Amino acid sequence: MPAASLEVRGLKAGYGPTVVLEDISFAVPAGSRLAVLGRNGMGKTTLLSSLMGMNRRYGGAILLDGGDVAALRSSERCRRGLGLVPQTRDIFRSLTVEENLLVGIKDRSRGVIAEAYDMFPRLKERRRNLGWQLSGGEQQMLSVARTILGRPTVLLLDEPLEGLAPVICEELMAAFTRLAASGETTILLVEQRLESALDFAQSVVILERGRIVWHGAAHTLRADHGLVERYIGVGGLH
Amino acid sequence: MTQPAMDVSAGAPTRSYPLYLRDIAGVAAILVAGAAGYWLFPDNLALLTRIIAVALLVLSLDLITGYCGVASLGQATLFGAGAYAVGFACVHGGVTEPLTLMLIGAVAGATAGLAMGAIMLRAHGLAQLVLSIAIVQLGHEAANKFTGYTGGSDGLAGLSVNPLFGVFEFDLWGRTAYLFGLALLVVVFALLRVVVSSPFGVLCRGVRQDPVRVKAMGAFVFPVILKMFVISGAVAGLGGALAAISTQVVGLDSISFELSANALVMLVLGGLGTLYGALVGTVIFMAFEHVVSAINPFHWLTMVGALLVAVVLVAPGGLVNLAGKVGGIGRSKGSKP
Amino acid sequence: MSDLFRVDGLTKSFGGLAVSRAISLAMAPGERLALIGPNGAGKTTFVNLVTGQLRPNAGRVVLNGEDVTSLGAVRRVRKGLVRTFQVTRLFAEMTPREHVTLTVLQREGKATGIIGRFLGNHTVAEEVDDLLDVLGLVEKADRPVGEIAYGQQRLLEIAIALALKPQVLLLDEPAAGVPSSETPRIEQALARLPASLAVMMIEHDMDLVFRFARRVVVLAAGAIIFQGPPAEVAADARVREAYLGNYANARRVA
Amino acid sequence: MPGCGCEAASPTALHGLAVFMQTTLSIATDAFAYGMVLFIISIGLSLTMGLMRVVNLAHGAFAMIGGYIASYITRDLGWGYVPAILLGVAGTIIIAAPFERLLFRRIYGKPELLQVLMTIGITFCVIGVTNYFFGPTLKTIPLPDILTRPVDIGFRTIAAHRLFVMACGVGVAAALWFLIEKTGFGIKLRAAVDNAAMTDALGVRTPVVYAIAFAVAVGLAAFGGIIGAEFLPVEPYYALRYMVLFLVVVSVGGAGSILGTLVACLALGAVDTVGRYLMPDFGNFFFYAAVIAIVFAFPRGFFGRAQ
Amino acid sequence: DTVKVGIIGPFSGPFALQGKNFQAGVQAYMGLNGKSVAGHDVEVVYRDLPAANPAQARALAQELVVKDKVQYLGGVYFTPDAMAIAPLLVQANTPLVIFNAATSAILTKSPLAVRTSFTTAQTTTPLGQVVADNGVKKVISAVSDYGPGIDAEGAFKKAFSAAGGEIVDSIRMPMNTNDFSPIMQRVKDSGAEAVFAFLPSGPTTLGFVKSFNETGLKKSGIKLFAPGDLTQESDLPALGEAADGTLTTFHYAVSHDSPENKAFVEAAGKALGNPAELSFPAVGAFDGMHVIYKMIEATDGKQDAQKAVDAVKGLSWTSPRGPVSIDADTRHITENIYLRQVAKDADGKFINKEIKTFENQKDPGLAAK
Ligand SMILES: Nc1ncnc2c1ncn2[C@@H]1O[C@H](COP(=O)(O)OP(=O)(O)OP(=O)(O)O)[C@@H](O)[C@H]1O
Ligand SMILES: Nc1ncnc2c1ncn2[C@@H]1O[C@H](COP(=O)(O)OP(=O)(O)OP(=O)(O)O)[C@@H](O)[C@H]1O
Ligand SMILES: [Mg+2]
Ligand SMILES: [Mg+2]
Repeated sequence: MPAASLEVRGLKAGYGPTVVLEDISFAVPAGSRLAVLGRNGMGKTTLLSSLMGMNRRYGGAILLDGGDVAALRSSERCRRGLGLVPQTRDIFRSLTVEENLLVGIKDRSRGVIAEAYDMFPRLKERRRNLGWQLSGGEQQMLSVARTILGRPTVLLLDEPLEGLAPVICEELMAAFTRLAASGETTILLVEQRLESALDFAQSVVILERGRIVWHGAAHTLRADHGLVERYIGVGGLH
Repeated sequence: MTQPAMDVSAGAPTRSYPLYLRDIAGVAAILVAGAAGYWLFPDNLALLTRIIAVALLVLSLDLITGYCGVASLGQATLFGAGAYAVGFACVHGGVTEPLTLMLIGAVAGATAGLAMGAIMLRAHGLAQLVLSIAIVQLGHEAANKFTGYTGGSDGLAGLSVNPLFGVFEFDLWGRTAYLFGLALLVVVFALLRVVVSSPFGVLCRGVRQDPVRVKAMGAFVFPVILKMFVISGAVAGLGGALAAISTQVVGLDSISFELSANALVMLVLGGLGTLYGALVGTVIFMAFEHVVSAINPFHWLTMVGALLVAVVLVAPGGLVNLAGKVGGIGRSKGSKP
Repeated sequence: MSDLFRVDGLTKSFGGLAVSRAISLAMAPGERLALIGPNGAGKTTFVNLVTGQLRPNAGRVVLNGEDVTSLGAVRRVRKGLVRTFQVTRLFAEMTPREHVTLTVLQREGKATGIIGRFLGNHTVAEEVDDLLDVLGLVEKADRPVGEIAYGQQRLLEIAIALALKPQVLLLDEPAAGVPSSETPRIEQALARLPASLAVMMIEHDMDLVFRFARRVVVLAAGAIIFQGPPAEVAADARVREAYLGNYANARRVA
Repeated sequence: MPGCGCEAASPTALHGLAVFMQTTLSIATDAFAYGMVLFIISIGLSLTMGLMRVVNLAHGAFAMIGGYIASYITRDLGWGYVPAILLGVAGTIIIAAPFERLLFRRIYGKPELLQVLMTIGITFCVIGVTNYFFGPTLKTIPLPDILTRPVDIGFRTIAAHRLFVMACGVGVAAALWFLIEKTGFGIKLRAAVDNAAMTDALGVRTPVVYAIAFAVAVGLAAFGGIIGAEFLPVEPYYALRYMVLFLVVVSVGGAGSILGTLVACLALGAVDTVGRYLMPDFGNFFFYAAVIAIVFAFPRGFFGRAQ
Repeated sequence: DTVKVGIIGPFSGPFALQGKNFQAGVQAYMGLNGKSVAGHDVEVVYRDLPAANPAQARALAQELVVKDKVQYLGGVYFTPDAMAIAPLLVQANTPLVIFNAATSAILTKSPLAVRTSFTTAQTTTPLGQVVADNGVKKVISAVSDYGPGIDAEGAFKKAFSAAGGEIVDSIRMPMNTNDFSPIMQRVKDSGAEAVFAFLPSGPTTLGFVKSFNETGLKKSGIKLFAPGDLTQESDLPALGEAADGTLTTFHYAVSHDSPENKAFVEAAGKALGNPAELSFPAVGAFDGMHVIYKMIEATDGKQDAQKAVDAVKGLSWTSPRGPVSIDADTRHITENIYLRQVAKDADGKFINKEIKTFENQKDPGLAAK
């Protein structure tokens, strides 16, 4: 399946009575890469989980290849191509690694699991272990692999590099880049490491207090240190 | 830039300490409700006394379930310990002074609480719940077996209690018993408010949410909960003692699974983790049961069932906390390597 | 013996998997050490063994010359061996202020009193405010932790650890989930710690590691494959292969 | 009481030994049969509690509904035992379906105590309604002749229906194990229990998964209620009368573990049977003392799923 | 004017059947004898007490007396409940007519308590002679481990020993026994020729009797004797074949052949809706109402408990169960105890068929104490 485009219009969302996101609108063309940046607690996670339909939505539209999915529950959104790697990883703690991977597979052939093992050989070694026994990094790998096996056309990554060894980070970013380049997936990346994010993404959205305060091309942001300092804080770029 | 929406709630759910004003208001509310009960239902004082005795049991359960996250389906063990100790002291030991009997009940309950806590804290979750069931069943069985002391299934009858302070008799109309119970409840409630808002109380709440975190803070978990068990036992024991003194008979029902289960139902109904919930739950449940069973003695159970289901649907946080979150048994779903 | 803290031949396996293979390591007072290594190398397990969450199959843990291997987790904390968790473990219904206050009270031995006010003590309150301030948590001090962002929860983890006034502090990925703009807070907090204290940090953020550590230990497959000053780490071929990858080059470019 | 037969090998001693052996075997058989009955009635609850994480105190109520339907079919309609089982199970599932849609669905993933509250409420309602419509008397489910016959198993005879129950127990255990551990459905169910939101986000329609699992559990309850009716007779108060028994057995075994439940049922069945034989006066003491001992030795139940 | 009567009984819960029978007995009596007596209308107030719970019993009794202003209390299924109510009676100036609670000692707790049911000792004692008459020398006793069971065991032991028999073993079975095969194994091992059993009516009786058959005890010629609780009529449709031939002694059988009983069975059956649910508590209630009516008559509707109770001391009448009277000393009912056998009647329905009568039995339990 080819990558899908994503467009968000006037999204307003939050948790229970708390409104966190307001008036969020942006568009990501099919096959492109968008980074979502912002300081701690500004609503990045909330944005991704709202796109996935995992928390409360007060209004707005989410168009996947032009079709509004905002009213659907998350399983249906997943079936239409959205896939999320959550920040908290959300490994199934009582399932083995292999079973974790199986949950996300839509077509029934178990053979595809090999792909995940190719991407993360470490997982193959641990495939009979239960989720809760995994190290932090292994959980992260599993979470990424699990979502990718679902072959999403729009992939939402919430800090996927957190807790991973540098070697693996590199491999993973390379894998994401390949994935995007293959034209099968549009990627939204939330990442704290500005450099990695800017290397990866074509365009950037910056969130502050639940609103989009800046939207533009990655290279523009990289060039403008004032902007970085204002929205991301000092120490963002080295 | 306009004020972001999320700040609206920023200050909302803060807890402000000290809560003394709220506590005083709470005690006053109990007193007012108690007095109202006295004037409004002067003919139902025995029922109201029974509600108070059970309220003490439910309060005691709240201490370990609502605050420490240890669910128990055997809390009546502690209630029964108090009741039987009083019955035994009165019938076989010749103690007839009501305040002494209350003290005996509290000590017996606390001792039973210590033993029960020591056993139950071996396990977690469901296994723990089952331990509590096993304990109350063993207690029940023992009370049934030692007929010579407990009267077995016929009950331990013939408690003759002196008038309170030598003046007020525990009579048919039950005024003494009720007012005495009410005073007892108010005192216990006020003391418990102190306990649960002390550092110890907060620590217990911590244990409920994540014992591993508490340990990593350098605090032992076991003695903390055990201490709460002892306090809980004393409170339940007082409830049992009150029931024994006001009824003048101790039956096997006072140390039964049914009573334990009812207590848990009332607690969850009212809301866990606030002492108010325990009181509200008890009063509503027992009053409802009383009213519907009087209206239709044959098929009222259906109505009670419907009430429980309705509460879960409408007020999952318990009646005191209609909009709030549910405490749960509080076992953290976090990792336990 | 000048070591504040030492482990000898610490060994642990889960079933057939050897996660710690005879790890020996010593830390002097004032030491700033980073423990790095690939995912699943056994770093968290090492912390668990040291702080008593897990029992080793063999080996000893020595603090201040005293063998604490047989002590439980709580006693080790009381002796000053304190950790943070890689995945935050906090009380979702309590506020940051309550967390830190409880910790301070516990340290002072006042946490199990059934009479006395929880937030009534002025010296305690000052200390708590101070700690919350250092970690930038004042704004969220009175909201239930379940409602604050993950990054802030990470900071609270550290605040709790600091509130215990540790002698040896083990930080398991303290910066994971904390945005780079906030990591200076962690560094500041650590910088203010008394010099006598030994800190071990596990981290995958190499920038932070290199700024923080005076010594780096690299763990791979349960064994120490390298230890030395930060400058030499990037040069070691084994470390590069097992862990750093192109990071060293990238850094030079940046 | 049988002699223990431990003296010298005189003919009488030998005879004593033979009697002793026979008694022992006989008690062992009873213990096994009782254990299997417990198993077949409580395995459905193990599934609900361990896998769906719902403390379903209404389990007995569904077992009872199955029993009532089967009793109606056999006694009032005069149909056979097999249709009674099939229709009893199917009918119970149909009756339970609206409960699932309207009530149980609200408590999946909620705190256990909330589940306790609701399922007790449901139990009360079922009891009240049953009492109203069917009266408070016992209802039997007549067995077909083939199951009432005593069967000679060498050292004693045993009622054929006990053998039937044992066979059913083994069959159910195997089928359930396969369903949960080996099929995609099992994996999805376990995932949904672990983290429903994430499972949903991975494209699994969790409500459907839950509904099917619930139907299986309720079906098993009804099945157990019907074929176990010889031991636990069907009457309106059934659901509360045996609630503790079911809860204890499942928890001791480790909720969600089929093997654990089986072992727990056999162990507790054995303790119960032997206790009641040796010292019937203290039968319940034995049972609950054993429960405490087992929980002390296995704080998570025999084969509890890690939490 | 209206005289109110408060009836406390288990109208819901596991003993709902018994409570329902209370109500049926009361309604049958009022149906046959009118809703008023000597010009006073009688109004009955029911209060539910599902299981033994003295505190609740006391609260209900208090409420009935103080709030509902009843002049008479009746009903009470469980002993501890009666024990809790008894101390209130004098102060309340209210007689209590016990329809069931069967422990002898209750009546000693208050001079205002009267009982129209039976005691376990009363129904059990004649069985000792019956067993001996059946040529049985060695008996094993198996009773439910609670008050009435223990009473039954004691009474039987005494009576059977007096008749020259031997009790080889006595078993007390926990109340919640579900599988009786180990008990039956013990019976087998004991070498007894017969079993004396006491179980409260309900699901366990079914399990017991079935197990007795299944383990081959019945076939091997071991006999089963029991007080009539075991073969309560409402259980018979379920017990059916299994209990066929069992000999029991009891104060009442639904099949009792007398015009009074015919009228009673018909009226009570109608009140129940399902005549198959009729069993002994109904007759206790029926006669209890008779006593209360007599009390109302004697006091002319005024509240005077002592006078009311005095009026029925020595009262005798013909009950559906046969001739009965209230013992002036103990205030307990003196009645016939019948030996019955489970058998099919003309319609193929199982009944307790009376085969022998032990006349005018008092409560031996009290005499013992
Ligand atoms: N369950 C919740 N209930 C109420 N408010 C919440 C909840 N979760 C998060 N919030 C609030 O929503 C805001 C945004 O949080 P979010 O997790 O989306 O931030 P983030 O940008 O992902 O931060 P981080 O970089 O730390 O991951 C925060 O102010 C937080 O306090
Ligand atoms: N209880 C357990 N049972 C079995 N295996 C375990 C258990 N705990 C940890 N492991 C395994 O031990 C290995 C080391 O785990 P550990 O958590 O110590 O890694 P780590 O070095 O902290 O990795 P990361 O940097 O990814 O957090 C991992 O492969 C993990 O799967
Ligand atoms: Mg986030
Ligand atoms: Mg780790």
